[in-house]
Amino acid sequence: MIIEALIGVTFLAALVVFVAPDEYAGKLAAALSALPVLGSLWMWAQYDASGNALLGGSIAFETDVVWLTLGGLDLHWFVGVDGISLPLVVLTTILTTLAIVSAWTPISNRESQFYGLMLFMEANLLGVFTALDFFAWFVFWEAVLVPMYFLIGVWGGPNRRYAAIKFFVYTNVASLVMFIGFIALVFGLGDSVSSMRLPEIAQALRAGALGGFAGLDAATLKTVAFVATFLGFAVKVPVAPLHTWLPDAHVEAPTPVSVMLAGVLLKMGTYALLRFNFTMMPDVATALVVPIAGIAVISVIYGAMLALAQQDLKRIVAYSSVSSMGYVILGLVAYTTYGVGGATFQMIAHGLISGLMFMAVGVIYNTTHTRMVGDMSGIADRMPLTAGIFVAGAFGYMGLPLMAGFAGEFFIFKGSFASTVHSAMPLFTAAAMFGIVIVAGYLLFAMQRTLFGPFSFDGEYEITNAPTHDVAPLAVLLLLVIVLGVAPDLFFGMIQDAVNPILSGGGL
Amino acid sequence: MFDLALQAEPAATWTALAPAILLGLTGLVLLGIDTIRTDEASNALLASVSAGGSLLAFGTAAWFLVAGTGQERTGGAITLYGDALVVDGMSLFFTLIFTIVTAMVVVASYDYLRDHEHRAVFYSLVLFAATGMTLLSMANSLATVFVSLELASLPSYALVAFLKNDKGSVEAGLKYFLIGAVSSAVFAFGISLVYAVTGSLVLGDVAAAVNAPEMAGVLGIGVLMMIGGFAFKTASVPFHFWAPEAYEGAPAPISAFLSSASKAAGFAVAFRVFVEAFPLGALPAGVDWVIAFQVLAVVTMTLGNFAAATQEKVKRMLAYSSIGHAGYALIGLAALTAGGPNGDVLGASMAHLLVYGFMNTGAFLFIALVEHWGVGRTFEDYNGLASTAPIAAVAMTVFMFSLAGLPPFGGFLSKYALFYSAIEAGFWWLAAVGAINSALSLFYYSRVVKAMWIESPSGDFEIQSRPVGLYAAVIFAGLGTLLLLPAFGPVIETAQTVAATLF
Amino acid sequence: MTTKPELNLGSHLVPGLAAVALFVVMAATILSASFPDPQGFAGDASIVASIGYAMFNLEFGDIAGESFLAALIIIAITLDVALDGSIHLARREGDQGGSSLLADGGRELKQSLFEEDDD
Amino acid sequence: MVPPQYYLLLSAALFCIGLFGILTRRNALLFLMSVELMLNAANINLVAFSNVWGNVTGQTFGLFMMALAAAEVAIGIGIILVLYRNFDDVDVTKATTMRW
Amino acid sequence: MVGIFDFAPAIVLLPFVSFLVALAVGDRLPKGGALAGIAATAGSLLLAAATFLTVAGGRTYDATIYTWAEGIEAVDLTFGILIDPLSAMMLLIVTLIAFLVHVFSLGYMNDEGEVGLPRYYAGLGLFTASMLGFVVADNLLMAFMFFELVGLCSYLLIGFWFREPGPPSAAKKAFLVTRFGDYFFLVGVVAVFATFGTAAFSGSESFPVLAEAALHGEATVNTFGFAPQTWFTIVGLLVLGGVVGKSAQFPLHTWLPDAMEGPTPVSALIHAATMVAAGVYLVARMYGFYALSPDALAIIALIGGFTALFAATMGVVKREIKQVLAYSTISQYGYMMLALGGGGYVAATFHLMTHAFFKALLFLGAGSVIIAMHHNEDMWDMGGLKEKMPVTYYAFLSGSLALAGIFPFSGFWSKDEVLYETLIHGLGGSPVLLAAYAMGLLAVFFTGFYTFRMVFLTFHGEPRTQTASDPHSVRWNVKGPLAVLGVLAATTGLVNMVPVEKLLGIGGIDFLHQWLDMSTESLNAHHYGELIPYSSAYIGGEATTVAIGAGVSLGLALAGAGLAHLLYNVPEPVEHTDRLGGIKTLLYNNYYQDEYQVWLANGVTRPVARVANKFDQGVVDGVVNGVSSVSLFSGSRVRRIQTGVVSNYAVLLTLGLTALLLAFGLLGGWFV
Repeated sequence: MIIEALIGVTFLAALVVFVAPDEYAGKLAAALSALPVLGSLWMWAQYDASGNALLGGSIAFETDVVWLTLGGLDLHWFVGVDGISLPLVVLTTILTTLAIVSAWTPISNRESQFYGLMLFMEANLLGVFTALDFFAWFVFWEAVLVPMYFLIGVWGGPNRRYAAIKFFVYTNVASLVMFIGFIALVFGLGDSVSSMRLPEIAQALRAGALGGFAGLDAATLKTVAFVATFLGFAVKVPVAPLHTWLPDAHVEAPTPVSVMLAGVLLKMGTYALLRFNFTMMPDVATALVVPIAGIAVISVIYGAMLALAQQDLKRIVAYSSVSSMGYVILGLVAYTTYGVGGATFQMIAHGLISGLMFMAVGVIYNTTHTRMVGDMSGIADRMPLTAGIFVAGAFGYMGLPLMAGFAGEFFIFKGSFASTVHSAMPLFTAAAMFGIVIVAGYLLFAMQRTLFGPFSFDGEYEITNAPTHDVAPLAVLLLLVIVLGVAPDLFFGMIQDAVNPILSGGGL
Repeated sequence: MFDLALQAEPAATWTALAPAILLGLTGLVLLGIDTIRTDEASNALLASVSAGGSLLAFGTAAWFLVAGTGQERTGGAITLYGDALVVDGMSLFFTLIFTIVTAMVVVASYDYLRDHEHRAVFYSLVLFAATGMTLLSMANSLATVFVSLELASLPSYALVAFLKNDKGSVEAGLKYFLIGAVSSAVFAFGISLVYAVTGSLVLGDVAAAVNAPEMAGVLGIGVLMMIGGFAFKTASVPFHFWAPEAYEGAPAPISAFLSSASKAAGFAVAFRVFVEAFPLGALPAGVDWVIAFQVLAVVTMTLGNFAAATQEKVKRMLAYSSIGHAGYALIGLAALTAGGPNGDVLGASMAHLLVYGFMNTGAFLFIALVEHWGVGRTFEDYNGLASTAPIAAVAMTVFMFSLAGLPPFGGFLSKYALFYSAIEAGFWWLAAVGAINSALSLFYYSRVVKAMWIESPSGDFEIQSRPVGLYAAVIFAGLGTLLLLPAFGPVIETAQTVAATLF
Repeated sequence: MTTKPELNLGSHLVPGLAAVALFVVMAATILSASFPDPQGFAGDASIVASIGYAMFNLEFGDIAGESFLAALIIIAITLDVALDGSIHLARREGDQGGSSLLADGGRELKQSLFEEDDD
Repeated sequence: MVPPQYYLLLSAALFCIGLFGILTRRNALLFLMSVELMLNAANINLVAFSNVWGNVTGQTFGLFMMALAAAEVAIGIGIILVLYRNFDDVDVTKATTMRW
Repeated sequence: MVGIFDFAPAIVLLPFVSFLVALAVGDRLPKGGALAGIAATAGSLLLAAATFLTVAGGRTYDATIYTWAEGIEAVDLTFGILIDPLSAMMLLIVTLIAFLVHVFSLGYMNDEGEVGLPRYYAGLGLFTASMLGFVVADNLLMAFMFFELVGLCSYLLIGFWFREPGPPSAAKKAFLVTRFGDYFFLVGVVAVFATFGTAAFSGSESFPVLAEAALHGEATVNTFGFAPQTWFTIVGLLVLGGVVGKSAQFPLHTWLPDAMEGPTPVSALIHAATMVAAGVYLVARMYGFYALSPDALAIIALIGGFTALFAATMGVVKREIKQVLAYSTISQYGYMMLALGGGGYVAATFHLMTHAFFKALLFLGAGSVIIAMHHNEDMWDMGGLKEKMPVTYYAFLSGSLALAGIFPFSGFWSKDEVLYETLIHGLGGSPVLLAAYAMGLLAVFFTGFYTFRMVFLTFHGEPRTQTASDPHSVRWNVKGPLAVLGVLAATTGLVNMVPVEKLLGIGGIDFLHQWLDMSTESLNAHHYGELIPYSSAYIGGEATTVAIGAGVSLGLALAGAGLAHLLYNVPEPVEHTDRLGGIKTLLYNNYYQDEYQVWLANGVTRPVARVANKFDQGVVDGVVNGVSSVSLFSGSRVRRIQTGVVSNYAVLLTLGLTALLLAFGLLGGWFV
């Protein structure tokens, strides 16, 4: 019941904050959001399950009741966590709290609505990561978009309307494609499944119970469904060339929202890819390894090249997310412990680091009211602490060892280089790895021009040290990034444990 | 001798008509009140009588549905008056839709009509129209179908044109009436052709005589013309032309009423007529009406959604979206197959209409609220409404997202059930077209949300009042839309069970 | 001052071609169908009486017919409602509903009918 | 006896004449009259096939149809009246404030 | 058993603690955290010395101390400590120099009133810790991780004066260029894991041992479809990418001269003992692997020889004292690479050690000069400092003699051995080595020239500016380290007097050979000697070859020094660079190496990025926006059907119905 409690408390908190007076909303939201943090940490401490939730492993904190019956396929309220989802739950709760604190400065109108929506989004995110019934999962999956739409649309920058609606429609269309693909798959399974529970579907699919549907034979159906779901999730990840909603959304979104968007929402895409495509249809994934790995490499390099061309700090970080997510795809398709496990770990790592970077950009923006690289220089002179954390975060992004990003990336590289799914995997890996050079290039250039050099700033704002509550979330994130970088086993153990059952289907 | 025939029915049976009778009586009572009170009758009294009557009818229908009246477990459908009427699960289910929509509409009208005369006429016409719809869902003979159709339609024409001094309302009434008249003529001609081929009007007898290959062509014309009549009622292509104008011009509660209840009534009768009178297995070649519905469904949902995407006025956008939703609901007929999971398909369509009844009524009632405030009609006029009326704006947001089929609202599940059942029946492409249209619809629905929440108000306007009735109705509809997500289980199960008995 | 409707041919008739097309399709269908021979009614049967019995769902008619009792009740209400609605619409706000219209012998209506039709 | 086809052809012709009127006439009252024609086309069928099938169902229904036509006209006239009051015209094509 | 090895982690952790202390409370400590750093490095030095002595007692140590990532059904990724003679020696060098640099910084930074001292000492502490971590690493992954941390620290310290435009740019360049090399290194690490399933340096399951076994067909490893020999060469070259970057070998040397923007003590640390040394140390660490691949060795030798010569030529025209030293660093590391490629494992290690001392000395000496010159680094503004700062002068001279390779200073011994090993192996049938040898030999001349040009311009002659005639005085904290290093630079060559041994037949004075032979079986010099694919040949006997080699190189060094003496050891030296003509421009511009790399970054990559951005905005996003525009457009068309004229509706309705009837009639056969 802890999961229900977690989600329920968060929903309640959202309601309470929504009707609270604007003056107290921020503090109240932060305090209330500490509850899910504690809950998720307790879950982490108490976690005792093993194996993959979808493939017959034991499921922690499980609840499974029938919700409604529809045409032979029951819909269940079925939640639980395994080693893949629990880290993401922890990430979600922590990042939300930090994002809420980081919103105190920039958000100055309609606060109660803002914080209410943040909490509402958190609740749905928790649902996404814990739901084990396709339907319940999909409800949460879609419900995340709604608060995000408002958060960008109401509190965003000048072009927020365009960005919000683009995000909203784009990701919804993607969800639809995915939904159709997956439902077709479920129909193809026919009587071999009796509900929409993901474990049941996954096991049936892996057992080869798929039949034909809609005039397609089983093999074609599986491929079509794989492609449809892949495309659907790829938009959320996002994978080039389906990424164009992301920079717009990030640039317009206020900092805390960018943090959530990059930190958690993108992970929904990769999480779903792992849960659905790579867990359920390893044979198709391995058959399509060349296009998938190719897309991953393109995302990495192309995203990094785009980041290199940007002048807006937020756009830089946004495009670099495309790049980082490319690694995840590469790791997933590798079908090795380190590849898939590393991809999962990278989700956490990137969540923390991109959150850190967006927050750091946000703190600078709060003071300077500009994010353009050319508009300022030598900021480190006036905001040494922020600049220091920015530098640390940037190096984290570049994959500095003993920070979480390196762990994730190295695991992925190690796993995908050694992958046996295709003889060209080492080449793909080596190509993708070149991203670590480009990422260093654009981040170092950006830092050199904004943070360092002689101080100059044209705006009328006075550049001083940021308030403590702006810097504190940064520091916490940095600490987490380092802790996870030094001791990845805090999560990596349970991740591997959950990932290993998936691998048996790879390399077929 | 007279009484003999009447008493041939068991005393208890005619009570199955109670919902319809209650509605009709309420209408008469309203007229009575109007007659007794020569001065303008109290708005509150009229509204509460109307709401009471429709809620009573709702309660009765719900009780019947739960108690199993007219359903298999209590001995099957109850037929009355020589098979002219039938009370079964489906009619009761649809009665639920009509009555609850009616209740919301009359409650909302309490505020809407505050400054108007002749309220009693308004309320009574609504109630009579609801009576006609209820009877429509029970009609088991083409004669009853036609008469009930007129009973539902004629008050609607008058209601649309109710604001006699408003050009929009009159124009809407005119167009509605003219297209309606043509459509009913077409429908009547269709009935006459069916009679020409089969020699009977009772649905069951028609079905028995329908397999006459040498007259297949004539029957085909008849069937297609009847489809035309239903298409008019449900605002489907190509008989949809009245809908945008009628919904736009009519008083907003009436738009809600028409686009929710009246549309559902059209579906109710179409379901029964086509399933009962023209069973798929027994038709001669060349009269495959399912294909016609498939074409209409695809064209209707596509046209409705595309046209809605570029509207400037919210109400007109909703009107087109209502056409789009007619297209979705048509899947209920378009995905039928001989021997397929027809109960599921039809039931899903019914469940969608129920959910639609809440969310669409709510949306139009929100517009009524906005019209009551005199804010304006275009998207721009809605700018910043959320800051002045957050509660209502939340409700409207729920309606919009639910109409678009987004979780976590009822509209998502009902659409899902609909598409799911279509796929189940093998019509995955219908579901795909529907799903694509759904995705497109998100764009224009979110424009409303965007205007309310994201845009800043263009000018200062004060909201003078918080009309109780409108608020109550809007919030009720919002809660209904929301609660139909977790409570969708019983709804869909009931719908599919009662639909299955038709086959 | 009698005015006769005059035959007015012109481009405004073009839409009527749709009706012609419909007729062509219907005629083609009808002509290619075959019908049973008419059974007719027995010579001594009272059609009017049968109709009357059918309206009240009584089984006494010579000629078979379906029950129209329900339709009869419904149509009663329908006519009632139509009256209700039309009176509401026809009533002029502020004076004794529609009496002036009735009092002028329909002149106003006629005027509007035929003068406007010429253009 | 007259073959049933002829009745059908007659009624179809009547129906289409009514429709023709609707399509070409812009006067609301003529519109109404045309609708009456179409309804009566249906009546021809009903009566004729009442004879063909040897039951009174068609004829009875024909009576109902007439009643309904009257009810429809009642409402129709009412609407045309308010149309005239608002647009000073009974031309159905004049009322085009709402479109697209 | 608690032995000294149990304290080995403390060698790494002590400086790390000083980093934390300086970072956290440095601004509240006296001297801005310097004392913490000095204490920590002193502690590390003592521990390193103790460790060294223990190793001298014949013990080695290899233990996993931390499992970074525990693989489930996969390999564990661990941190371990490998203490063998090589790492023990390196520990001693690094801790010693770090300690001296810390002390020196008191004079260079504190006494000069710099701000941001906590940041400085934190950086130094982390730098030291990272390098020590790298040195003790027992596997390639751990080595890589600390290698990267070293890169980070260099970034932080080179960019220490971030308020000026130069240092941040130089720091960025240093990190970026070395990152480019590290990319290959990382691919190499991953490839090693994929090939061998382990990245351990030592033990029977280490990857060099496995590779050797695989070559002999005694073990099977995943070679990705290549012949083992080819694959090992590829992997070796990939790792070499990191080495080339960090050790500033051609073509990734360009960052190093720019890195002179950092504080001079940092330069000393980077060049002598940490970052640049890391590359060479890495090759030495996994020499057992490289030794298996003749092609890799040949490439290493060529790179080394070429870099030695190439950098030395650039050094001859520089005006700033630190620039000269920078190019000399590149050149000297080229020698080490040459030695490694030429099969001279001990020689490379030897040169690494001597170079550490004399280069640290030279940098600290230069730092002392710079203090004296009020941070003016241009040698043409100096002159005549010999009298004003004798301690600095003599120490600097000691270092210069070592650098130039003048007998009997340390550099002579090590450089001689490098060249000797290359020569005999080249004579043994490897023309590539001979070519590399020739380049290395030629570089000796240039080394002698630029070293003494620097000495003469700085210290000799007359003061050429006001500052030079009245230099700032330096204190004990500057002189102390100089003195220590001066002695070491002069004497450390004595630990490995191979020529003496060979010529005079005195056995047992090749202490370094013996030292490095003490390592475990797969890591000792003897084993490497067997592995290398070279055979030796001599010019008329071993002693003769030694004598000829030493004589030639000493002669060249003296010739270079003598030329410098002629040209610059005059009271009023003038610039002779104009005599070089066009070559001068070429040399001043460092053979346009920077230009082409900057062009690659700014002239190629950025435009490509901009094009990608245009493509993204225009095409990729254009498609997205296009879809929505087309939808909206068709929507606006569709709604035009609704004309508002009810007659038109009737027409459309009729047409629709007719069309439906017609279609059904045709399909259903109604008309037949």
